[in-house]
Amino acid sequence: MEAAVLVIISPLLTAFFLGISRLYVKKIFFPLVTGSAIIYLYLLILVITNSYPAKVYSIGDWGMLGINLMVDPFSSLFLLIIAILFLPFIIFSMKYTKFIKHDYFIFAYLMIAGISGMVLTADLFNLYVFLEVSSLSSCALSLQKKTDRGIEGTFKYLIMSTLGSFFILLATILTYYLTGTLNMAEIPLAFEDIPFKIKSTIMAFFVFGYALKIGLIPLHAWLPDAYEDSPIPYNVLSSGLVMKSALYALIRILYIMFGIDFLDESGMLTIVVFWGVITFLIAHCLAFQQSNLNRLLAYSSIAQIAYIMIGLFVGTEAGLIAGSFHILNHAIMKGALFLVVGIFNYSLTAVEIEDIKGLGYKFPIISFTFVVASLAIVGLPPFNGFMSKWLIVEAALEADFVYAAFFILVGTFLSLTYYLKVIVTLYTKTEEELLIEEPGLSLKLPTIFLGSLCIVFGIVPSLPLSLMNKIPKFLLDNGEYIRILLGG
Amino acid sequence: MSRLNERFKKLYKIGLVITFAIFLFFLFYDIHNLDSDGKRYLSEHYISEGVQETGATNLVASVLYDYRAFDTLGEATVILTAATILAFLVPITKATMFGTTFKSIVNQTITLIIPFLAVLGAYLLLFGHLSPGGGFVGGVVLSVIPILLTITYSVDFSEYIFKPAQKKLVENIGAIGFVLLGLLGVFTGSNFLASGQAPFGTGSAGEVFSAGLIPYLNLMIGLKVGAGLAIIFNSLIKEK
Amino acid sequence: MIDILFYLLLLFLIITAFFMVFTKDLSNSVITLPLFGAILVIIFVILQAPGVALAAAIMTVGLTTAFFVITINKTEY
Amino acid sequence: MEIPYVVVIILFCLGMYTIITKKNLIKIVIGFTIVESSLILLLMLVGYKPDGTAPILDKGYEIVVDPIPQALALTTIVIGGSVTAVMLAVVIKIHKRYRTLNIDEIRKLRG
Amino acid sequence: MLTPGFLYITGALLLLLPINNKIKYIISFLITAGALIVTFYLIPGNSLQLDFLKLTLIPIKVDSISKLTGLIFAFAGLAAVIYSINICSLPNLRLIFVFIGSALTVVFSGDLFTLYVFWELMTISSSFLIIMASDFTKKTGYYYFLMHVAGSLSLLWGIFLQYSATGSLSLNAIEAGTPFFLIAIAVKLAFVGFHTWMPLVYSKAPFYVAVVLSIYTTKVGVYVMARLVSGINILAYAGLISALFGIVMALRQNQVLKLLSYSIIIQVGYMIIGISIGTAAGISGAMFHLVNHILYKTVLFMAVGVVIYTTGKDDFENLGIMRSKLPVTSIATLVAFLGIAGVPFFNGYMSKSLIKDALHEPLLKWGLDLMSFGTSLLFLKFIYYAFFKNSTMNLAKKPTISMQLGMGFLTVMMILIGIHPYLLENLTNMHVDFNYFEMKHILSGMQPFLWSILIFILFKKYVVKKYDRLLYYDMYRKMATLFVATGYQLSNYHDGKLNKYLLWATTTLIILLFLLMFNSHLLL
Repeated sequence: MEAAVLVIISPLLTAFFLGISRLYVKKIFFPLVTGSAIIYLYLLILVITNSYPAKVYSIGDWGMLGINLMVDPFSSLFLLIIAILFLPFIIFSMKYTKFIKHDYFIFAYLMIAGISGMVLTADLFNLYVFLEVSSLSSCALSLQKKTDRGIEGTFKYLIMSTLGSFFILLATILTYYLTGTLNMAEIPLAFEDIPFKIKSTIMAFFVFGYALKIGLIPLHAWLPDAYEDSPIPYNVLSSGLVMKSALYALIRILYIMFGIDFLDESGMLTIVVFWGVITFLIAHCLAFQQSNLNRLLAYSSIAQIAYIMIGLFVGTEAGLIAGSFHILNHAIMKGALFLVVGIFNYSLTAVEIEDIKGLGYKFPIISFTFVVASLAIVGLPPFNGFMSKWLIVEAALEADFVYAAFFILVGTFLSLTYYLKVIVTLYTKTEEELLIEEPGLSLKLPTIFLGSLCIVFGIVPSLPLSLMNKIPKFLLDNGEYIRILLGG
Repeated sequence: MSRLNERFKKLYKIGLVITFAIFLFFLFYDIHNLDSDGKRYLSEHYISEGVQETGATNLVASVLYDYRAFDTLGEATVILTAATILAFLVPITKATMFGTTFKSIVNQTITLIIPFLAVLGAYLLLFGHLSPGGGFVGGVVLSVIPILLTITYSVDFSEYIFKPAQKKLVENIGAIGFVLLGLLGVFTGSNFLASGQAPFGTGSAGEVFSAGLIPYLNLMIGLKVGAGLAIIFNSLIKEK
Repeated sequence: MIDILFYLLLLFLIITAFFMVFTKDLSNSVITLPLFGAILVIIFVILQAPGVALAAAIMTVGLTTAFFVITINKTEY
Repeated sequence: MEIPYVVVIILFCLGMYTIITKKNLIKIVIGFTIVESSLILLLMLVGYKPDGTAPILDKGYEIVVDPIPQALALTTIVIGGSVTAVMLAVVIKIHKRYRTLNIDEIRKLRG
Repeated sequence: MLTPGFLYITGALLLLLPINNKIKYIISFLITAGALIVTFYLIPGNSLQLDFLKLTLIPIKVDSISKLTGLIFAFAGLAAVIYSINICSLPNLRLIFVFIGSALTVVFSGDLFTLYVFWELMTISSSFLIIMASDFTKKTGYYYFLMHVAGSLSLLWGIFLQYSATGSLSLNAIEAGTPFFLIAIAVKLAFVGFHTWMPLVYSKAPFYVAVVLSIYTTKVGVYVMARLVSGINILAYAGLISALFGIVMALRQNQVLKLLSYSIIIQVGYMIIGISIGTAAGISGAMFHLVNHILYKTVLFMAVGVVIYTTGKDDFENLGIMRSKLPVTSIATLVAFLGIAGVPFFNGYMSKSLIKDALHEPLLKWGLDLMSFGTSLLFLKFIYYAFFKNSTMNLAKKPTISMQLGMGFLTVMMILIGIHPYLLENLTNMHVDFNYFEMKHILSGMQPFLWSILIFILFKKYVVKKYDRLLYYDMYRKMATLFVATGYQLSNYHDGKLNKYLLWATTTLIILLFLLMFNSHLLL
């Protein structure tokens, strides 16, 4: 299982080598980036295919004394998202980035390393460290354009995310204080005889810290600002992976460390489901007001994350599967949408909705991709978003969160209002002569790839669901996870 | 009216913070009453077995570079990220910071101090596994050398002595070296970043060439941190 | 003896922190930062953490303060 | 209840207060430094044992303070320093673009 | 098993290939004719099962009702595609194919999941048909899409309630969530109060789009109503109210297409009444009326389409061109008029008298007569403009042969059904014990028509009149304004002040701590 650690190491090494190549050997830049992306893809597939039964890799061979990496279906879901998004991201960015390329790719690789570290590690403090790696490099990526708005947005992002990190760190320290260990398998064992109030307060810190990074309303305000003037390919990874990785960490901590029983007992499930409903209703209202495409998509991301939260926190097996499926689907759909917006931005520097008027007739295939992805994200059949929303609603009804299920449908309607607004603008003819720089194949291909995945996963949802059906086994019953981690 | 509003806002904020403080107070009070000292089996293991297992007498170093070396890698990456961001933000044009020039006594003293700093840094780096200090501290001390040069002379001089590209190179080499040293464990049939468990031999505790990979890891981290902090500082100075 | 010193240091720590936050002049609060850090370092030494004390001494007291000074220098004219 | 923990609470809340009330960007960054220091102090206190010695075992000692929090503290210090540096760099950039450090005037992004 | 719906969707995929005009014709004809043949040879009782995730789906299940509906859908599809093939562009043709295909699949679907998916696909394809059709229809398409998605989400919620109550997705009887099913169906069949999309869309959209939409959209609603919520007696009165409302509104319109669309509301009222009776006779009457209505309403739409195509406008004045310049169209219009007015020996008569015979309540019977009277009065206005008023219009364009061909098909079918009303029964084995040519029925069928002629002659100046004030009230727009205003207020709070955002965050933290510390399940 060396591949697990290589998944974290190889992007790090690539980033370091890129740092050298930037100063001394500029020629190897292109083969280095693409080559390592392909190798990385291979490694990811290797790890994903071997993810069941779950495996443990002990760094430094220390067993329970040191840090362990663990590959289980839930983490391999995130590796799958990286595998799907990363190569399109690289190919797209190669053409898209008109600014300094080296730094951009260094940060991209660092961010991927941080996220894969977060996803794989089974150690609480290590999680914090990789969280810092990913969020700092994510800030760096959103800073790339160096415009006024970009810098302002990054500053807000930096402040908010650091505040969140401090709360996570506080909770981590307190956990160590209480249990004397940082291993995620030993903490739940030691947690058993800790009084309820202490546990719930620590949980509140964790939830607050990660919710700041996830962007639940009213902790969301930095998110659209950070998206507005950042490079658009980065937004793909940001909404697809950075937000989700914080969500991953939250799920890991709550389900493994505290356990589903405690979540139910403390009312956390009820709180998060209610929070999620509020979040997506407000986010839809706000998204309708936006005239900037990036902001619109950012608010839409907040809303979708809320759906995911509802799915994951209804606390049943079906809910976990549904939420995980929506994580994957949202990454794909939002990726396709952002890439389309990226192409428009690249070709005619369009950022406002008004700017894309009439492009539906100039870029038929790309616009069709946009339509498909936006209908998918709204949740209309026969696209993938519909499948996962169906599963979420079903799970919510099963777990007696009837109001949540009902409002998800209301939210679907609200989200249609603003996506349709964009689509109608896209297909409105205009007399203006547009200055067009023709997007090359390297821009179109990743977009179409993600767009077609929307349809494929909608018609054949059993394809990804075969991986996700094993997730509840490791989350709902933390005993399984603990046994494997301790036994390995 | 707006003044009243401001006053109310301020009171509200203070109220929030005080409520939070009360929460924290109760939390700590509860935790304190819990008496959880009996549970530290991990640290007890480190204390009782750590020296034999890793060969380093400085337990902090053995935790940082052996038991939890992966944390160190991650956190070295954070510095590298910060340094890269700073280097990325600096404009190409050069700017100096302080308008005042120092008297010659300052300059003379600096030249005298620098060798001492170098020796101190090297000591902290190389003896990190035996005494307080280690890669971070040594690296930070080393980074003070270019920083002092910058402060007393100028950015130009400092960058003439230590070229930015070289610093970047050293930083990246440090990071790559750390990873490669980690991979050494994989090549020798053990796991990633193995030093105590790897068949290198831990040596006898207390000697300079002991503790497996720890001194080398220390060295790498030291180079990395030193170069990284120097880059950060110089970039901030050059920022206009 | 060391206990009294320890508590005194804690008191100073809080005082410097409050001074740092509530003083009107920005330079004052930035210059208080190394003082704050230095007290913290001594506390670390008393708490038997020499390695951390060394690191904190250089990072917090030295470099971070320098960063702040540079920032003020760059922004206040 | 030991007094040092109260100090940690006070510092943490003071930092929070600074972050949410102060209008000056540099003050806000100072708030972050204070919060970070309080967390490091908390780590030290967590690891401390009465009458213990530093975890450097060149002679046999009976009681040794916990080395893990110290390792974590080192990591935290370095991460905190890096983040502070990045923040300050961005502050300088903001000042260059907006010619102000008042947080209420830095709001081109809204809606 | 080959199903007509999937045949159409395959056709849409085939049209994606780069093809020239000739192949386009061949493909369209093959697909549409093939679908008709396939539907004809479907055997009632057949079904197909499919496992999808944890659900067991029945994508096709044939019985006599669905076969009848499928047949008329396929037939009208053939006519409509032939009618519009020369006029509409290739992307629109694809969308039409998807639309017709999904409507056919809804008809043959055997479970709620398939029903919902293709119901939604109908909405999507028709909305894009409207949006893409021309530059004037963007807002209309937006409105249509939102309204129909609201309806289908209500259907989805009903399905969820039904699924969690019974654990099965079968189409049989609805036990839970009936109101939501009713809302969904009401939007689809333009029930009064949910009808606002209809006149808007049919008058703004290009005429060939209106033709295609008028065939399927409301009829699918009727079919699903017959399937899911038949036999709720109280709905019969609702249908009556809806129809009377339709008459009043239709009489006050100045545009032909709006008149036609309000008249759909009236005709749908008949079907609602028939279905709500719940007896076999009532339901089969409603289904036969569905068939007849598709035939004559499509012909009317097509005829108006020809007028619009040749003159470019859709005022009543322009209808006069029919008499002088368009012989085929005028014959078709006359036949359709006699059908819709319920004159004996034409097709509308058979189903109207069937429904009337199945009724037992005097109030409803009386209402039905009133509806027939209103309908014929309405179309007398139409006929008056077309044949009795002098007009000096000239042909701008000649109507294409394919348009007339499509219209002719349906006219022939109408005449056949009118002369031999047992044709439909024989076709699908839905036997109703009813003698159409009994004197009693013929008399009662004639009465409203004759009355309406009398009234029309007496009060001609009130009926044939240009109305300045059109009744129009739309509460959905008011609701939308509320939504937008809320969003505007909310977005005003995001004024870019980081302090404020941090304050929000801290408040959230405190609330979270309170909620968790005091274990507040019960609060939420």
